[in-house]
Amino acid sequence: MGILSPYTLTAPSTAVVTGYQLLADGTLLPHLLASAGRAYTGLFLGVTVGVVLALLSGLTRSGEALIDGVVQIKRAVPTLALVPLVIIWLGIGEAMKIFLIFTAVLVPVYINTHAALRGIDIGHVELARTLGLTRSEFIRKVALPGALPGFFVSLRLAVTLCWTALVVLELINTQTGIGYLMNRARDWGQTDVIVVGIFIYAILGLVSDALVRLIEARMLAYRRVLGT
Amino acid sequence: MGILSPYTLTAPSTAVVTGYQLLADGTLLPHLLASAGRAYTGLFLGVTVGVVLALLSGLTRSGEALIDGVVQIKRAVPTLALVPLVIIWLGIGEAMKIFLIFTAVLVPVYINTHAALRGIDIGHVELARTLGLTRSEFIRKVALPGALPGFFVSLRLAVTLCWTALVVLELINTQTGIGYLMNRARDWGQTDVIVVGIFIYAILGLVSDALVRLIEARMLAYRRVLGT
Amino acid sequence: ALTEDPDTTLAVADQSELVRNLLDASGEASKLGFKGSFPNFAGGPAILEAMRAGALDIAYVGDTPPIQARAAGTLLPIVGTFTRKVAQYRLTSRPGLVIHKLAELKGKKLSYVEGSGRQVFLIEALNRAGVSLKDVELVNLRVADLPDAIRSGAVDVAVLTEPHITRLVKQVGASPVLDPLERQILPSTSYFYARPEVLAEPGKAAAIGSFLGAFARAAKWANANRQAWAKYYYTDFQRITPDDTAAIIAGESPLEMQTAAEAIPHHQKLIDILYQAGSLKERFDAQTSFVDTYDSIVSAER
Amino acid sequence: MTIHAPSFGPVSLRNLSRGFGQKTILNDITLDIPRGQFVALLGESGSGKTTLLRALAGLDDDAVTQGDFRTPRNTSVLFQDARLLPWMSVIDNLTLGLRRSDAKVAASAMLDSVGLGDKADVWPATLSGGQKQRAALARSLLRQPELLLADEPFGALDALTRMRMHGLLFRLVERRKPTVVLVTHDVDEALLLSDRILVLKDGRIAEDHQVALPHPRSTGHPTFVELRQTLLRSLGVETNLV
Amino acid sequence: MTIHAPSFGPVSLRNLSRGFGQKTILNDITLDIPRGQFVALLGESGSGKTTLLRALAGLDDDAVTQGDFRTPRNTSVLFQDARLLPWMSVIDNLTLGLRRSDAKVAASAMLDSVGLGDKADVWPATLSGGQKQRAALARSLLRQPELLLADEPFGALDALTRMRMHGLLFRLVERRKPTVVLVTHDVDEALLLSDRILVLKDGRIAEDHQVALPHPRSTGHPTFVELRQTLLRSLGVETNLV
Ligand SMILES: Nc1ncnc2c1ncn2[C@@H]1O[C@H](COP(=O)(O)OP(=O)(O)OP(=O)(O)O)[C@@H](O)[C@H]1O
Ligand SMILES: Nc1ncnc2c1ncn2[C@@H]1O[C@H](COP(=O)(O)OP(=O)(O)OP(=O)(O)O)[C@@H](O)[C@H]1O
Ligand SMILES: [Mg+2]
Ligand SMILES: [Mg+2]
Repeated sequence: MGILSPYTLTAPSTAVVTGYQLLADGTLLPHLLASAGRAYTGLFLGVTVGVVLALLSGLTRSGEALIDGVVQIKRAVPTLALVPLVIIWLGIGEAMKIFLIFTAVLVPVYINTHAALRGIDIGHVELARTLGLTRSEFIRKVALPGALPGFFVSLRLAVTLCWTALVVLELINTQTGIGYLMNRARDWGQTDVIVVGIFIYAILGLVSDALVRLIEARMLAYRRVLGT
Repeated sequence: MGILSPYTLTAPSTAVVTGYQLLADGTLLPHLLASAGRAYTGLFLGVTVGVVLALLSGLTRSGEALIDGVVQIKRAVPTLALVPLVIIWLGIGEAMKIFLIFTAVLVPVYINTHAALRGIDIGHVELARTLGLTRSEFIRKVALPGALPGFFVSLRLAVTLCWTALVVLELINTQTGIGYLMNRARDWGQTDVIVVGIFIYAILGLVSDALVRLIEARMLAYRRVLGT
Repeated sequence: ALTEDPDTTLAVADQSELVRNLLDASGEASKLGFKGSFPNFAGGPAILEAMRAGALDIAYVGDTPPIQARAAGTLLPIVGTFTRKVAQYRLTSRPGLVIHKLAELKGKKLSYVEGSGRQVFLIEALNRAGVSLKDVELVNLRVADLPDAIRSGAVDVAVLTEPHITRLVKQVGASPVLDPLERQILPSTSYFYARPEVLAEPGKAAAIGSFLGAFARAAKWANANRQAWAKYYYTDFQRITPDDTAAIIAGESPLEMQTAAEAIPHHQKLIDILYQAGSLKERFDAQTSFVDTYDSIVSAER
Repeated sequence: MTIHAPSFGPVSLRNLSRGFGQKTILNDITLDIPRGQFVALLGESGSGKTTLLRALAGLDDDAVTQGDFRTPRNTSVLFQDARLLPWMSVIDNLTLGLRRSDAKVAASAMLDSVGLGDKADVWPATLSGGQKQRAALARSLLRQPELLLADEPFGALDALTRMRMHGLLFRLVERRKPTVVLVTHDVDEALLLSDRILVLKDGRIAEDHQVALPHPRSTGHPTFVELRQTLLRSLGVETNLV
Repeated sequence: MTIHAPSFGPVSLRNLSRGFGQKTILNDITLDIPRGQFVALLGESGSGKTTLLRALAGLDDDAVTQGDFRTPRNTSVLFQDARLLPWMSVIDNLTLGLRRSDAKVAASAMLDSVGLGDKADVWPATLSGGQKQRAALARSLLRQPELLLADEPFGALDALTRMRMHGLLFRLVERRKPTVVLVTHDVDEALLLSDRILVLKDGRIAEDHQVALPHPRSTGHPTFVELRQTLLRSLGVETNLV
């Protein structure tokens, strides 16, 4: 960032001071919590529904016919064009924002998990069949564990997506949130606050990603792969 | 969409008429081509660089140390916050737009391909070692084919991402592009044009996805997996 | 004639949280005779979408959104108008370029934010200078990117507001257009428009009256207590430095409420400018965009 | 192809043909295996032993199949590769889908029997080749199937371990009398264990021998030696060399 | 652990120990294999045969290792699983990393030798168990290695095919004289092919026999029969039963 004039983007050192002030005077935390509430509710819903849809679509023909096209269309249409629709359905409150994050998160979770399910070794499926596993046993013991590596990749995408998707949404009817703070800072040219925001996103991104990879490493400890 | 008042979102039938008119009077095509040029240039760059970075980071320790953190931060920071930076570096012309699409596409390509590389069966790596493969042979014959399933998942994400990322960018210094058309329609409340845009995105999304899956099915024909 | 009900709810779309702060700072907020909510938005299009969805009752918007809504086939009647004589917009040139006469805009790269008040301001500036739209290079940009476009010299002239103008002048040597005529191009006008259904509901219609009264009083307070208002809103709430706050206040003329009759001519002018620029397919009659229901309240309270 | 509903009772094949693409692997096979019979299936590598076994297991739906067959409902398959799920401990692999209240206890006991008592809680990836095969054997035997389809279950075992596993299998067969189809490439193994030996050649059952020897069998018994010679010759091996 | 730079010449191990986690698998093994010797490695399932072979191949860097060893530079490894890359045709698997101008021709000829002439262009997943094993054998033999480390390369083959593969391996050994370490669970195989037989037990080389018999060998030769008895006994098998 050295090549930037300090006016375009504040020097990191100044931003640290600003960040500390915002923290100390209690401004930052409520915004952070507000955003976190939205982001993680959306994340939770998106991950849950994404996995369920991936299971329905990956393991049943009728599920695939019903679900896959809809998800493909959803992800092809920019959020901008969805906002008016969702406002009609859910109003301009929190529900609308969480819904849009939920659908944004759903996309990579669905695509990755679905592909991972489709990529399960046929040998394991044959085994499940000959062992007479029930549908539920098959899902819990074979399909989900087999799709876990793909699911974790999508989770890594999702944990940052839920935050970045929020920036645009926190333009609509909100007085809280990091996105709101960033947008307001842009309106008034407060580059130090923008840099604080970038720092927050970067830290959140690195920490969430590291966390997911930690859980991943534990849950996939059985694997004998290049990355271990 | 039956429950929507025509003010909010035009009925699909009206949109078809509008779409036909836009096509017939030659309005639509130049916008579509302008967007396609940007989207696919960004896609091409993002996919290429994403794969190269994934290889560097997935197969070398120093590469991982250098690259991985930067990509994590990039993807954690919303594009909105990057725009001012990129404007300063690249101006407000096409380069800026293509650069931002390129970085947007790079993220899923990198994450998925990197994870796929990391997930390559250690048995195949051992084989490569005992066969005395060169680095380049290892990459071409073992690493890349092994990571191909993960790469294709990311390609599916990328082919629609390059279009949706464009919407926000076609607000900046352009009078062409589907995103420009959508934004202007939004300013002027032309819901029929918005629905035409949604149709275009949906069709593009379904067609690109189908295309990628077709190529995928051919290139992964050797696999004996659930989805075949 | 209109009776107020304290249980009536009124959703007023706000921008930059100006309305809410003005009511709070002036003490009017606590005296509202209804349950008001002030959802904050960024820009007219999102407000129009929320209006059409029925999520809002009335909205605080800039000068072009009512025209855009009407062009889209949704007539949202204007219930209140307030204006500042001297525009908050300023034509500002990039570092290394000083423009002394509006006529010098000819052949320059000008920022163009389609469908916004800045577009109208620019067109009128060119009209005043006798320069045709064809003789300049228009660069579509988002409002948020304008300062950086000037800073990096990506455009020659942009329509900016404070505190960006003062800041760019100080930091990189940008310059406002020096032509005295530039300060007379257009006033800054904003509107409250309403969903027609709301006007037909007696309770809400009464609440709107009460709100407009409160807003007029709040505006009067702000005009009379410029420093207090500036500190409350810009310095304390928006966290703008005292220097920048001073810059904003320095160029700002007082907030004036207008009746429909007073507001119609200017509104017609806006329509005409947009029509001339080709942004409007048909030339509306400004008269039919207004309702005069609340003129008496405005006259009494301003 | 018609697959009759699985039934309790014997295995029967009627004019079963199966191939991949253009190539026919199994060619019009008709075969009856009475309930409780222990059948060994011999044949050259690539002759179609696994293909036949998988057909009986109801797998490979995508293969080109004609004719029909009937198998008992409760069938257990021992694949040629051990096919343990890598994300489960060895004991969890054994109890997977096992409908017994004492699943865990029984699995532990079975692991002891196959000499893997100390490997219950490790990942399958850390087992040796022969240990994987034994774990798969343990999983199959635990099911107490009516029909056991086993595809070279002892291929990776040394002589001693193999004898122990023979003994284990044999004791269970004695006790529960399942029908067994055992694919093997070892003529001695077939002779030691089975009631009947089939040789698969050119897609058909080329030979069908009853092994009327009492148990425990000795490799020195004249009938044993004679049958061994016959089988090796029919498998193309010059017997005087081996 | 120190691994001396690979050298041309013999294989030598000095006090090599290796284990996983707490458990020691190889315990202080010292061993010299002269250049060109054909060594068979016997041992119970799980005794550490694969572990030893993989150590010599320079694999399992993460295992707890002590001592050092020296192997020739040009080593070829035949894994216990066939380990063909699923995304390449069989012939491409054979030529992978092969530095010979006539790679394709040589690979074709080798495929013919292992009886897979018609399988050159199919995916490995469509091969039978024994066919996979033969493809892996072909890949290893093509390399013309100085040291061949083979982990039960004939385990999935029927008697006839196995004899053919023995013959193929033996001809190549005669011609090129590589050093060979062959892990097997088949005592007869070891006796038929090798110059020297090692028995691995409790992490040590428990027995070390020279096999001074001329080729081709006959199973009836008295020395053969005697050594067979000795080996089976040391592997724990009651010889009169088999
Ligand atoms: N999915 C498949 N597609 C095409 N050919 C196949 C497929 N599966 C098996 N084959 C072929 O069918 C033939 C019989 O295979 P099968 O696995 O039944 O042999 P096998 O008798 O079990 O041999 P082995 O003893 O080597 O295991 C082989 O030539 C094999 O290549
Ligand atoms: N990665 C590992 N982690 C832990 N234990 C291991 C690992 N690999 C092998 N072992 C253990 O080391 C022991 C020796 O294994 P090894 O594969 O060398 O046996 P082997 O002699 O080749 O047996 P087999 O004849 O069955 O192939 C076994 O008990 C096995 O469980
Ligand atoms: Mg087989
Ligand atoms: Mg082994």
